[in-house]
Amino acid sequence: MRVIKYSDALREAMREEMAKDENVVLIGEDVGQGYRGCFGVSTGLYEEFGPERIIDTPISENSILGLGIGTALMGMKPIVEMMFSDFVAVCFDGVLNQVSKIKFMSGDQFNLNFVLRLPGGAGNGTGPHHSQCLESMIMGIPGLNIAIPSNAYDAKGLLKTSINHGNPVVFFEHKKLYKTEGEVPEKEYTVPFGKGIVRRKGKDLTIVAVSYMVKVAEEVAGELEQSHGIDIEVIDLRTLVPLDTQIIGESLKKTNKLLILEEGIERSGIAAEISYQVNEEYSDYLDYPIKRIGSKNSSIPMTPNLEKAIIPNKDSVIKEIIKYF
Amino acid sequence: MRVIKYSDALREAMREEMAKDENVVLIGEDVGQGYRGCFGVSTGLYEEFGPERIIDTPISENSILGLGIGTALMGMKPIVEMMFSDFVAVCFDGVLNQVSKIKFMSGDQFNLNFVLRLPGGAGNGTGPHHSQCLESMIMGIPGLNIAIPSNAYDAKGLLKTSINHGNPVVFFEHKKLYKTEGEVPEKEYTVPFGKGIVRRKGKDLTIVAVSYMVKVAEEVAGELEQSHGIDIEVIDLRTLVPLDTQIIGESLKKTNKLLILEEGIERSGIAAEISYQVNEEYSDYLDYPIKRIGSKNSSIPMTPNLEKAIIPNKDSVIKEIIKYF
Amino acid sequence: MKIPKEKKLELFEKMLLVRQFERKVYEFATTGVVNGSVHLWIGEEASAVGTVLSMEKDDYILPTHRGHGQGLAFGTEPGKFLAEILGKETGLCKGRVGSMHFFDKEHNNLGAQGILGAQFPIALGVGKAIKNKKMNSCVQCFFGDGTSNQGTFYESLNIASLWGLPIFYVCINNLYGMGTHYKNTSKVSIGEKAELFGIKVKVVDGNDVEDVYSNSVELINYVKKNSKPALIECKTYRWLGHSAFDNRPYRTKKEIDGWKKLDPIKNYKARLLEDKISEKEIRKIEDKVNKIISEASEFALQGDYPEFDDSIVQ
Amino acid sequence: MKIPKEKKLELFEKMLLVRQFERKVYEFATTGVVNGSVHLWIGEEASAVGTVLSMEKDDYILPTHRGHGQGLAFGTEPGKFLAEILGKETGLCKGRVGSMHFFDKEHNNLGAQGILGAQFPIALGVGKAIKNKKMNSCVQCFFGDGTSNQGTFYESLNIASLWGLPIFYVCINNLYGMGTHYKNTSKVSIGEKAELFGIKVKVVDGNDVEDVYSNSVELINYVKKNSKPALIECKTYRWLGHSAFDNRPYRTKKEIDGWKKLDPIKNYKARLLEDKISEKEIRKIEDKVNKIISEASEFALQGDYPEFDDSIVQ
Ligand SMILES: Cc1ncc(C[n+]2csc(CCOP(=O)(O)OP(=O)(O)O)c2C)c(N)n1
Ligand SMILES: Cc1ncc(C[n+]2csc(CCOP(=O)(O)OP(=O)(O)O)c2C)c(N)n1
Ligand SMILES: [Mg+2]
Ligand SMILES: [Mg+2]
Repeated sequence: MRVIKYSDALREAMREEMAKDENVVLIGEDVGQGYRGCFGVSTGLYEEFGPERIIDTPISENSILGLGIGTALMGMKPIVEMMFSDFVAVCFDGVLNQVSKIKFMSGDQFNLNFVLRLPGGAGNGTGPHHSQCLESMIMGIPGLNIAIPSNAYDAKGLLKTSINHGNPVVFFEHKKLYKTEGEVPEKEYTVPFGKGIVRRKGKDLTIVAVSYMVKVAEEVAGELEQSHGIDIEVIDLRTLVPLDTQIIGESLKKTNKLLILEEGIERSGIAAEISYQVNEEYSDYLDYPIKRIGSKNSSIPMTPNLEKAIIPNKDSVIKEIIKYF
Repeated sequence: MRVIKYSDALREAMREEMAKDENVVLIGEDVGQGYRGCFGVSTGLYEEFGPERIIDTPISENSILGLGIGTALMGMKPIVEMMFSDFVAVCFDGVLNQVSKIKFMSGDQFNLNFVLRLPGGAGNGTGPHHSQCLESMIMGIPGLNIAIPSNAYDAKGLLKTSINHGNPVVFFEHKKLYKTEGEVPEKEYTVPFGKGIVRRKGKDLTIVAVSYMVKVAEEVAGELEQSHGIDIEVIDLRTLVPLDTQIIGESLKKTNKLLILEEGIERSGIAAEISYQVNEEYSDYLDYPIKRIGSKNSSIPMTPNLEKAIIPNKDSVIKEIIKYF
Repeated sequence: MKIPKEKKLELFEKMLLVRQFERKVYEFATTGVVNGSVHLWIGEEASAVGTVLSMEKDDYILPTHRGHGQGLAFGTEPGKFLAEILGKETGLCKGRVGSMHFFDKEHNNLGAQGILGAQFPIALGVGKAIKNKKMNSCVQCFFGDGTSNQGTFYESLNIASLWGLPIFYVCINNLYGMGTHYKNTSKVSIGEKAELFGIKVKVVDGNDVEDVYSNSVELINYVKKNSKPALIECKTYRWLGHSAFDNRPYRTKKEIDGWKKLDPIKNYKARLLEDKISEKEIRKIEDKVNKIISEASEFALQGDYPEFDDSIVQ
Repeated sequence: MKIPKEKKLELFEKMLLVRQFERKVYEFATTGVVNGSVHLWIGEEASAVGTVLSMEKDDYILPTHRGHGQGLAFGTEPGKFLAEILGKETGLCKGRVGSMHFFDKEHNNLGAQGILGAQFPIALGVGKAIKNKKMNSCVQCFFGDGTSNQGTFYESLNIASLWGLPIFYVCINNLYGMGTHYKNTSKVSIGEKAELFGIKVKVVDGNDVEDVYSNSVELINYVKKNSKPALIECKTYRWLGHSAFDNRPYRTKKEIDGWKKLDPIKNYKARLLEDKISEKEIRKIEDKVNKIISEASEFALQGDYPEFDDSIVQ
């Protein structure tokens, strides 16, 4: 099958949906002319769809988000891009108090198609204001769905689903994934929400992860099989809301041990929530308390070895697994 | 002992610290002249300390928070008030990316005294934009401490500790608590961070709660003792960061059963995090999986019986306890 | 601008409707029938009615926390509206949200706002959609004097002006935001703020419904014809407290009484009578409005409170 | 304003320091010695140096994401600074945060900013503290042209003007915010935005260090004397990309070359020579700066990366 980059897959999803429906628009800073997308995701779309559809804005995040909400209220299908996910803090009211609540507040009169694309993640020395993984903050907001692809295939398929979802979707991308390549069919497909996927079969331990941490989990699994003969099952959740706990439960029936890996801050991170839900439904299958590994409770440093010390990586995860299980 | 209101206790804390140190200032909308505090917390302080210390601002939440950060950087001890906790979304960058990270970013050159007072909570039909409990969103931000008093004594003692903490504190108040009364000594005292307290001794079940939910837990305990002879221990955490897991562990040694009660949204709420930490440290003492009860994953309705259906109350908690344990 | 008689009567009727509706809400609020707080239009009716009646049906509105006036003037059914304020399932939004957050899709009402300033970015999106779809519409974006100090206001003005968006900004300047006088919040008038961005501005007597109306018509024509934003500042005054329960001492009795003399409804009634409109015609309108309100009130009171069902859990 | 010879030499030296420092950073960035992105001052040195040298030691600065120039000009040690950019424990902030987030308490630097517009609210607090403490200081709040479109800018101007806060807003207008020309982001100039609030504004040739300096001195005197904000807009241009790695095609070679002719350092050197300052004196400065940079570079390279210790976990 054809192999393309994660960033290209995202662009294809946008392009295909834009070609189908002129209500689909992309809104953000430097998404069109000029810089052509900070990470090159939207390169070429301006030339194809013009300034009315690929909307370059001033540096005004509140207005960017509001442009999304207002066009969505008018029946359009906006894709809103924050240049870095960290900047969503600047327009957080739009997320927490507006777009998430409109369906509820309007008594279901309005069902919005609305996608907020948030490039997150650390690992390239981008430091405290350009590295955060804010999934758990969004996960606690009723009314928002969360897609978080770990590879090119899901990136395209989930984004297409998101654009036509009918309810707001926060779409987390990862800067370290943009250049990773994966198989992506030429023909139309979508990826459904709420369906995790087993990336690697195993029987000794289940690792649940999303986004870049799926890669880390796979590396860990490969190495621990070699070095210690531990056979790890890796589950990629793909969406956090809705959350596929069933796939975790099924896996636990075999492995009876669960590690949740996340790049976000551990305290009140996504692992805490996943862990609660799994404990509630599947505690009978657990031989040990669920273990989480996430970023230590710190701002994200720019300097390489602190960055590495704070954020989980293959080696630190292996160390913990050996210690813990 | 003297009995005063929760709101009066907060005012006393501010007044005493302001009298001691002219670096202490209060910043917010209508905190001084005119409205004199939306919930009357700051009534009279303007007359006592004048406009330079009780700082009425325009409706500009970003500037309000920034006034706090800037004065703190200059060695002052600002108390910043959002009129309703929900409005913190408007200036969330200041919380997520600025004040929480300054100690880290500056390489410990700056240690800020900074208190952000957030009146939260539902129950009076204030609806989706004036009712939220956003504790868990703050709990996931490294660098912030969280105080969340359930009564007048703690309100005063914790606020005094917060003002001089040396690191930023987000201070959650509850609108339904302002008029509740409690014993507050006349003489100087403070309440330390990281120390929960047993509000009611019991041996059958531990309920952990904060803020208004402590009252609900106490009512539940009283009623279940009468009706079912269940003897419930109620723990009030008082601060969420730092979190006193030890007091929970001690209690579990007796009760072996834990219910965490929160007013915030269940999904990714504070119970998820507390639950993870307790499972990690004290799973051996747990006979059942930890149970949480929080607000259902919905915006907060204004209409009374939906509000009641969404937010935990004595009756709904009792029903769950009987079903579950 | 010459206003035809029919329109004059409509202006009068709608003002009266707002007044009586708000009186009813006040009654409900002060007798515990309403859960939550309400922000009323009494004294400011001309500003709601004059601006909203200048619009066509296919225009849009974004009301504020003080939003009953705009909604009623734009056609929202008083019964459903009152039912919403009472939190009844027969309400506009199934009774979920009450006074401060009502939406009415049928009447192009894109949602009242509990967060001051959040309407400004949303208005940009509405304007942009209108422009992209090449509709001959505009959106009225309401806000109070105090709210003009939010950063989002300027951002919105900047972008609306830059892109030529059909947004009609409507400032209801009632001098105060809660207990704070506008002069203690800014040295610059609201009109000046908009003019900076090359936006056409009119400042009108917000208690004179014809002044508000005719200037609004002119500005809306300008907005639609040129695809450019405009702003109207209506100078008026709320007679009651900020919400129904505010008895704070930030305004003098003298000030309040002075403004009450400028009663937009009483004065307009006198003018209509001078204008050779008969007592009888007026009385007919008054009766009609009273009937609407009493029917609305009955409808609202009769409705049930919504039952909880899982569909709101997301 | 007559600038004494010593000050002229200082202006020249600091500009050269910034230039050479940035060249070194560029070298480190393009050879993989720096982790993360860096935003450089090359071409814009006069704007940093002219504004910052107008301050006293007990004034304060709030630099931006493009912040090396301000820091250096205000006295931050080049060695510690470079070490920070390289992420070394010998750096200003223990190497934690690098180029975009440096603080230097000793030199009243209250923190560079990764979030565009976040400096404006913070500046209010600094100004308010100066005022409350009755200090004879001010704070320079830096920002770029693109950042002037954040709502926080206007909020800050409004409050600074309303309360009379000693804030000196410094706009480095290099025409672009990343790939977007200012004219595509606003119809209003930055100076006009501030003037709306009654703030005193000067627009200067940001490549002419004496123009920047003398106007800054005048404005700072005004700020301190009157306890009022002021704003300077320095018109300049960055020679390199937005960050060290930007080779996007949003600017023409012609445009870039045109601006390179306006090299603030080369031109100032020529002017100094005309001004009867000897080649030898200039060379002495050049040597001094080169020495500073090579020592700084050595210091930075020699430092160790910080070891992780639990104290940063909060
Ligand atoms: C972001 C935000 N800040 C503060 C409030 C609290 N609040 C509600 S109405 C109000 C005053 C608004 O004044 P103005 O804009 O003049 O409108 P008015 O009430 O006078 O109609 C305030 C401060 C809010 N709802 N949202
Ligand atoms: C809130 C926020 N939005 C966007 C960015 C990404 N960003 C960094 S620098 C920049 C351009 C800034 O332009 P300007 O203010 O003119 O400063 P310059 O880089 O030209 O010095 C952008 C968009 C950011 N860091 N923060
Ligand atoms: Mg007002
Ligand atoms: Mg620029």
